[in-house]
Amino acid sequence: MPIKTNIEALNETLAAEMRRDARIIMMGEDVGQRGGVFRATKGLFEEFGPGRVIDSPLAELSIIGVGIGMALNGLRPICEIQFADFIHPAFNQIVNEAAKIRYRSNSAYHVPLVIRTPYGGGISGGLYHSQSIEAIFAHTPGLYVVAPSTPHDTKGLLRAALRAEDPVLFLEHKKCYRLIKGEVPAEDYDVPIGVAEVKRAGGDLTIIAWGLMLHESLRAAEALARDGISAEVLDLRTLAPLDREAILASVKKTGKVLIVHEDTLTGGLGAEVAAIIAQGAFEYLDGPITRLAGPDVPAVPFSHPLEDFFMPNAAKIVAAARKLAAY
Amino acid sequence: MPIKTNIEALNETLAAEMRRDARIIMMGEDVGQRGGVFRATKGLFEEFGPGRVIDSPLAELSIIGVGIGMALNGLRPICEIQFADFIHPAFNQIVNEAAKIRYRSNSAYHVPLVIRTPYGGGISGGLYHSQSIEAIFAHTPGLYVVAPSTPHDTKGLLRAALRAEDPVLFLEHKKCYRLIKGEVPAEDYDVPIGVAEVKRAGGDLTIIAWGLMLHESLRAAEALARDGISAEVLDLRTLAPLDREAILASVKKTGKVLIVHEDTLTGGLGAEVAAIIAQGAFEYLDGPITRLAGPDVPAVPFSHPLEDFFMPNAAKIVAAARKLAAY
Amino acid sequence: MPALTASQFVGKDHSAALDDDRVLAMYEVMLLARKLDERMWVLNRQGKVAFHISGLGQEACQVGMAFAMARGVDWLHPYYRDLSFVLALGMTPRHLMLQVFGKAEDPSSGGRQMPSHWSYPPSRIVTSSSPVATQVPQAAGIAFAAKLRGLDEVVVATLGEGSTAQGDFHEGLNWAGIHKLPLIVLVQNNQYAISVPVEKQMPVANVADRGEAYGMPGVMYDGNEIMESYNVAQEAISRVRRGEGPILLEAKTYRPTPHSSDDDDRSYRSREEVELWKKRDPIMRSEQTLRERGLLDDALAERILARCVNQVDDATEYAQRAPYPRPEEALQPVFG
Amino acid sequence: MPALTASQFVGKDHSAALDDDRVLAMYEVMLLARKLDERMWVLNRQGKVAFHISGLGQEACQVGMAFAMARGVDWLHPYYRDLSFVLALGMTPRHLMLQVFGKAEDPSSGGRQMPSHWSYPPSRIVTSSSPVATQVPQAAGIAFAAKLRGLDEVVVATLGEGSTAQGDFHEGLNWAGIHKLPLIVLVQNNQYAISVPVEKQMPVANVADRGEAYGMPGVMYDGNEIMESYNVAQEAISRVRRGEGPILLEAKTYRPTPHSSDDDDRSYRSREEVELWKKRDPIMRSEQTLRERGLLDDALAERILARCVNQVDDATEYAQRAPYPRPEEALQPVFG
Ligand SMILES: Cc1ncc(C[n+]2csc(CCOP(=O)(O)OP(=O)(O)O)c2C)c(N)n1
Ligand SMILES: Cc1ncc(C[n+]2csc(CCOP(=O)(O)OP(=O)(O)O)c2C)c(N)n1
Ligand SMILES: [Mg+2]
Ligand SMILES: [Mg+2]
Repeated sequence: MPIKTNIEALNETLAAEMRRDARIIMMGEDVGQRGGVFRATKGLFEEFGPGRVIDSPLAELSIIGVGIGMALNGLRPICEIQFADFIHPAFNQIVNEAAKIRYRSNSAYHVPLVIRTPYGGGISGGLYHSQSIEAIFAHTPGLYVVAPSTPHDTKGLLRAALRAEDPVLFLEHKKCYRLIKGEVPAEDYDVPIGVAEVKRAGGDLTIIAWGLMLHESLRAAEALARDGISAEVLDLRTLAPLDREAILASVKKTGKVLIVHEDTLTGGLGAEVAAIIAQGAFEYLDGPITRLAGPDVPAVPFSHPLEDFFMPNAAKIVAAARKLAAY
Repeated sequence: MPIKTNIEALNETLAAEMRRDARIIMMGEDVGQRGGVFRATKGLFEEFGPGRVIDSPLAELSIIGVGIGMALNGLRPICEIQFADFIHPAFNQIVNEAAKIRYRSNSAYHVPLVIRTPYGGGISGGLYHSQSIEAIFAHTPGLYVVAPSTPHDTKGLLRAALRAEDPVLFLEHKKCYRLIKGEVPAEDYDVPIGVAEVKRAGGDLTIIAWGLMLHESLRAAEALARDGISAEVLDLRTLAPLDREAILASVKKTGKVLIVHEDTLTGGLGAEVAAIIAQGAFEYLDGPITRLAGPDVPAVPFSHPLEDFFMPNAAKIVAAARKLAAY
Repeated sequence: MPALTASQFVGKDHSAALDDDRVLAMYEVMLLARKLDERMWVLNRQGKVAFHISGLGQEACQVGMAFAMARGVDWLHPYYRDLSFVLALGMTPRHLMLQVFGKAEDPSSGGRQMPSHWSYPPSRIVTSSSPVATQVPQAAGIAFAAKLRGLDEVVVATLGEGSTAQGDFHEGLNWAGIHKLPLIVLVQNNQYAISVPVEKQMPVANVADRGEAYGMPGVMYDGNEIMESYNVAQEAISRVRRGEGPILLEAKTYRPTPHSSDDDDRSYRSREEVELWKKRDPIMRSEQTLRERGLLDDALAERILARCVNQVDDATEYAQRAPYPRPEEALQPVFG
Repeated sequence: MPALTASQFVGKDHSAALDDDRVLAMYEVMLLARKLDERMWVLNRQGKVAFHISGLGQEACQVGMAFAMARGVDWLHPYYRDLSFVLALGMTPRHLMLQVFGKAEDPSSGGRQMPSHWSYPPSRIVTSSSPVATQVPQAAGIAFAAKLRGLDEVVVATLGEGSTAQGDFHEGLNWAGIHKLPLIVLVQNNQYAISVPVEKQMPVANVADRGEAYGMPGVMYDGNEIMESYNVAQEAISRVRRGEGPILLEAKTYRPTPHSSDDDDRSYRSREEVELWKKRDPIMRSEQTLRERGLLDDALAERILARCVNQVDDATEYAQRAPYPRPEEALQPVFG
């Protein structure tokens, strides 16, 4: 099977899907001639032209608002928000509009819209080019939130997102774009929205993660294995709706759980995962539900020592897991 | 002591504080001549004039943006967002700007700004006049979030908010405005930000709530007492930062906890409370951490049967508490 | 290019081409809206419905536009005062009353939305929300899709003048201008945003003065005059349909009622002002014109009124009797 | 009232009143900025600093404005290309280099922010963020506070032309117009928003065409010409200081470098275009003027250059050696 990076899988799937379905429109800042600031849309403008690949004005609110309108009138827009940190001006259009249109119209209207955006830290991006935004949007019923971590899942989840009949926030960890490589089957396949995956099986404790932290967790699991600690690593992949069954099944098996995310701790998505476990697997727990996350500061700082301090990583995961395993 | 409603306590404290500190400016839609659509700012325009009570254009983004600027230049603005549901256009100015200015400038600048807004359901307000917004803002380090439920706490927390050196989101449950009455000391006092309060002591289980649900929980506790179940009711009052000590102390005492909020379940603030307990009071738990919340639908529907179905209330709390007590 | 007046913009009298039936139909739908609106106020005052927000007084600019549109082809992304507009496009008094009472059969939302939040696909009326001005970029997107798909569709978005202060207005018009989209943005300037008068909302005399900033004509006209409203609408629709790009319209009008059933307008405007505007009532003026033209006499006026009142009675009764949604309906639809 | 040209707006030659030292100081700070900017590019290409975003080519409009402001009294709410602007207002090359290297002593943020995100209270330079245009309503608020408090302060906010598409721009200007605030919004139109050319950003020829929509003058001028920039700035500051209300300025300029160190501009514009604009380089033109006026000869030019290079060397060395923040510094400050 061919080996690709996350961004190659993304770019190729975008092109393939646009070939398949003429209703798919790609729009956003610099997605056209420039092919995107991360080159995720490279070649699309040349292949599909300015009627399908649209360089938007610098205005996120209306990138989403216009996208909603397009979706209401028969198209399937993909809106790129250049950095997740800049999605906030569009918050109202996403949360009050896109996510509520089906419900408020009793399904007379609905919004098949995919919002793609690079997120996450570890790339010297400072406060406004490092944010993790999943928690606020995973708290928005009516919106799907997915966050593939591997090239395989990128392809499969993007295909699923483009077949969904409701808005999908498609989160791409920007540090993983080129860092992560993996096999991508040439044939068509979907990774269904709402289904987590055990990326490494284990028996002593469960580590739950997604995005860059999935890969740090896998590295940590390697190290733990050398110590004789067998960690299961569960990749959530879809962040809304959460795969409760997969979460509970793994924790019921291991009895201990470490939830890892780079978003700040308080009110992060890890809280919901913890709450699900605390209610649904109470009798199976052999230790406190543990979270490892970014500290409660306004955002990821720029300077290396500060950023490193902020970011969870394999070493910190190993330390937390050891402590939990010893409980 | 005089008995007042929540909105009387609010209105009188606003006036008293504006008399005390000439830097306080009240601004927002219809806050001037009209005295606010809920009459929370009644009489302020007459007393303080158009230089201190400012009818804004209909534009939330800039109500906050302009407020930030005022705060940077020596004033202490109170920005009213007419309904919490309409705060979303200002999300970027609140989350990326107000909450991050101290951190990003290493304290060279800071933003003493109070954002007041009526929130919550149960008043036939439908999707856009019923929202609970605390979870998304309690996930914003750099922002205080308070939600007083009684006239006493309204006065004390508003005074504390107006003395804080950083932005405060001041949440007022609109159904409680006139429904809730209570004693308000005439003398000056602050209710410190960050401190929860046991509003009713009990031994069998802890109910954690705020806003309208605090009052429903107190009613439920009455009913439970008649069944011989002694419920402790903890009023969080401040939603960011959470009073971890108070939460853990109560749960360690009772061993069982029911968290109640009207915001939708998944990713609601109850998740964080549950996670804190699951990690910090693991060994004290005698039953699953239980949450009772609004269902995961896009918003509160309008029609009575639908709204009633959505809203948690005393009867639903009693049912959940009975089940938990019997565990 | 400052704001254009109606006569500068229109050039010819489109209304002359309307046959008498259409002219009378315009009158009748305005009157129907008025009677329905008044009934809703009464029901609210009787405590039978929770809330009412009125389109009373703004009928002419709405009906004028509706009659210039191709029903089922052109789109309306409405706002909460468009009661006459949605009736003129094909919603029925029953439809509207069902929402007012929050009944299961409400076609707009199945009882989920507050009154005056319409949605009706057969008439291409797009589901509306409460946060103001969000419809402007959405309407631009609908128009953009029509253009990209090569469809002959015009999109009309309406909003109040106060709502033009929102970033959504700016951004939506900017897209429309850049891509020359088939979009008409109709601002109904009733001179207040709840209690806030125009001069505290914007530093320009007319909303239409802002058209130029988006490379489009800005046209202001008497929104309480049905024929002027129709002429401007017809001209705008024709131009937009010809592909000449978007247009910003400003109908000067007034809201004689309080903002909503929760408002008390005595605190922010004088009774004299309100009385003055009642003399410019669009339905009164329309009736007068029809009588002058010999299209309407007392007998016909009475028959029309009776038809309207009948429909209002029927709708009220029907909606009152209709079943509420089952409580568990609250749980859906979330995803399709 | 369409956009005004510099000569329509200014009326008189304010620069004639500048003494020679000030004129030379303007030149020197532009050159210093240029040398510093070039060094930052080099450091980035050498892999020594993570990121650079340049103000290169936009020096004149920035320095012209800075010299018209009352330092420490008037406010600047800057954007990331204002390297010359913040230098001219009193930040030092060391200050800027410290941020580029993310060092603890960085006065803007203590190493928390990316390069070109300045903050410096002694010069009333307000902390800047990355989301574009948020500074516009904030600057209106600073100006509003000044007005309410009766302080004689003018506020300048800068941004790129692409950023005027944001709702923040519209809303901020609307407030400024309504309340006649002492605000100047200086749009540096360098003709691209990253790769997106002006005609895909807005449907009007000039940003300044939009002033009218906010009841304020919109003025466009050659932002690569230091004296024209100063004249327009001086006129604008004087008017605003006199209480005549806000002004929208559009400096026509160009960015000869890629958008940032992460960009490659070859994909979206021709080398010919870039070369053409290099002939209009503001520093080259300024030097020429000074030589024509007899204020500058080879010897002085060399001395000035040496001073600039010295400062750049010193700042680079100082910042490179300066300590990083301690890791735990990441935890604060959250609340005061
Ligand atoms: C974003 C948002 N903020 C506030 C409100 C509350 N609100 C409802 S209508 C209204 C005034 C609207 O004024 P205008 O746009 O002039 O329309 P009109 O009601 O006068 O027709 C306000 C402030 C809202 N619906 N949406
Ligand atoms: C809200 C927001 N969206 C996107 C970006 C990413 N971005 C940074 S600069 C830029 C282009 C800015 O263009 P312009 O306003 O013309 O300023 P210039 O860089 O040309 O000086 C973009 C899209 C951002 N910083 N903020
Ligand atoms: Mg109005
Ligand atoms: Mg630019």
